[in-house]
Amino acid sequence: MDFSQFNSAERATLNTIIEKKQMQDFMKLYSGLVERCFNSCVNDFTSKSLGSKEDICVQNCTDKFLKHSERVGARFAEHNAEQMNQQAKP
Amino acid sequence: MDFSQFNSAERATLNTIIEKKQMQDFMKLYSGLVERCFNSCVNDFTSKSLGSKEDICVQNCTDKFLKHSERVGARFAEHNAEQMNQQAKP
Amino acid sequence: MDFSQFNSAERATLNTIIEKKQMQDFMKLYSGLVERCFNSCVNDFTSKSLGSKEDICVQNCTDKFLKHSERVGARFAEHNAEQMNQQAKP
Amino acid sequence: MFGLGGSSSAASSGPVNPAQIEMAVAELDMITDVFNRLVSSCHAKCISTRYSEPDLNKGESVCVDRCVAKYFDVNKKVGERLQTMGGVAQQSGSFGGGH
Amino acid sequence: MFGLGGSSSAASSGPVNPAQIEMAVAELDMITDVFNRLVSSCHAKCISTRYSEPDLNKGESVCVDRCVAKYFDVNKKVGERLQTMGGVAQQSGSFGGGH
Amino acid sequence: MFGLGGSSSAASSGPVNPAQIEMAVAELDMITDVFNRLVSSCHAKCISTRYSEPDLNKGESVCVDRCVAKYFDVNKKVGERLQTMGGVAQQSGSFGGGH
Repeated sequence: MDFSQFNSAERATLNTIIEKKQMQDFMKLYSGLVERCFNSCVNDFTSKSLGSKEDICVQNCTDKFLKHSERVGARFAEHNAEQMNQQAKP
Repeated sequence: MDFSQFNSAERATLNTIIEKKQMQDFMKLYSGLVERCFNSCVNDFTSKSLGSKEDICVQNCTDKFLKHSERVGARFAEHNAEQMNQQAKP
Repeated sequence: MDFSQFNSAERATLNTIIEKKQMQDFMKLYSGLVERCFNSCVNDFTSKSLGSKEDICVQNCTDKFLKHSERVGARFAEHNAEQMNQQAKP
Repeated sequence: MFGLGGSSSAASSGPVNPAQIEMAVAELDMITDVFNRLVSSCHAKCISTRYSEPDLNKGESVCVDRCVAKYFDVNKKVGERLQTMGGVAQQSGSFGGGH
Repeated sequence: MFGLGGSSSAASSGPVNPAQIEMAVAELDMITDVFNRLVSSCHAKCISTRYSEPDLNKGESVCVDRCVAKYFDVNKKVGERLQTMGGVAQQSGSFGGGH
Repeated sequence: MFGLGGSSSAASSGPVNPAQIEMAVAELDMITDVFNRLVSSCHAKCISTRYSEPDLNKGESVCVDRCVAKYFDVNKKVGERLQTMGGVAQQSGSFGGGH
């Protein structure tokens, strides 16, 4: 996203929108993680509470997903930057 | 959702929004059910019309999903209420 | 969609909305195709670049999906028209 | 079934009625949503994911046609079911006719 | 957990505060999203897709109740995890308390 | 590829141009959508769901890096394909260049 094309009023508007979107993204990440780790880790419905193995699985699943997502984010930024330079060349 | 925090004008606005959302939710439930029960029940494409076994399967799939969704709704409300009380304790 | 029920100002507004939606639909089709064909065709991560077999698979997957989507579109329009006539009968 | 536009004729000139526009846009979104689900369901049922050739072969084409027909059948069946059960139990919102 | 409405009492009359409305709508959307995911996860875990009868049998009903309970447990666990890790690494936006 | 912001320089003061804002928001939504699909595809390809440890091991990390690279390749390939076929048959809307 190249922000130089916007004037200061537009940048202020965009920042408010981006902040709201980051909140929504965080909530989607949260509910997505709950669904993903529940589906992967919880398979025993003979009791109402989380078993210790399930508990560890949910923690590892959450940590691993966040680290995975962070690493993809880094590579994503690098590739995008690479393409921006290729386009910028005359 | 605790509505006491809104004045009457806000409640009116919210009610209109909620009504529209319930309409949309109903349509999503409808198209979701069609997709879910089609995928589960229809596997024979040697003819253009629904076989009797497929027909029964679609009806049971629809009924079962609605009853399932209703039961989850009841447990969901109970659990939410439980958490609200835990927070309300000083 | 029966447009006779709208006056010219409404039709103009609707056309702008429809144009924006078609742009969004095209972007969703694009990112949906990338995800679908990547998941189906790319399974070897011993190298960073696309193998020739994977490359052909991605092209066939893209072409096939577009032709599939086109055929479903034709049948979809026919069925919808059929239902419209059935309703129009007094 | 999917595109139940009303057919009352409106004056060709006059102001924009936002409620009418909103209803039309909601209906468009629903038709698009149903179409996308239909495309993906029939792709899963009819198209082999070996992707050995770019075109639909005979078998796939016939399967797609029948798949769309049966999808419409299921759509009608589920619609009737929902109406007989007076809409979903916990849905209090009224849902007007077939529109 | 899912419906953390504030409980400050507001004057019953007065203008509409758009920010308040927006927050309430966002919370409603989140609750609906969580509910839909819960319904689909517990359907996959508890309901057999042979669909031989229209009602939930004993085993399915008991499974659904336990499934909802365990889903809430996982929701709490993941929430704690996210808070200890100060929110996701690349999320710079501040996320106010549990609301 | 994914974030093709224009680079015309605008006066730093002046009114808000809603069309510009809308375009920027649409582009942001698209980048977020692509990123989420990339995260989920590479998770499915590279991460074992036994979840025996909290960190990415060596093999998973190398796989993720290659997976992102190949995803960008496929994105380019599909983009070229769509352009040669003049956009999807039933899409009449024009789709401006790479922006």
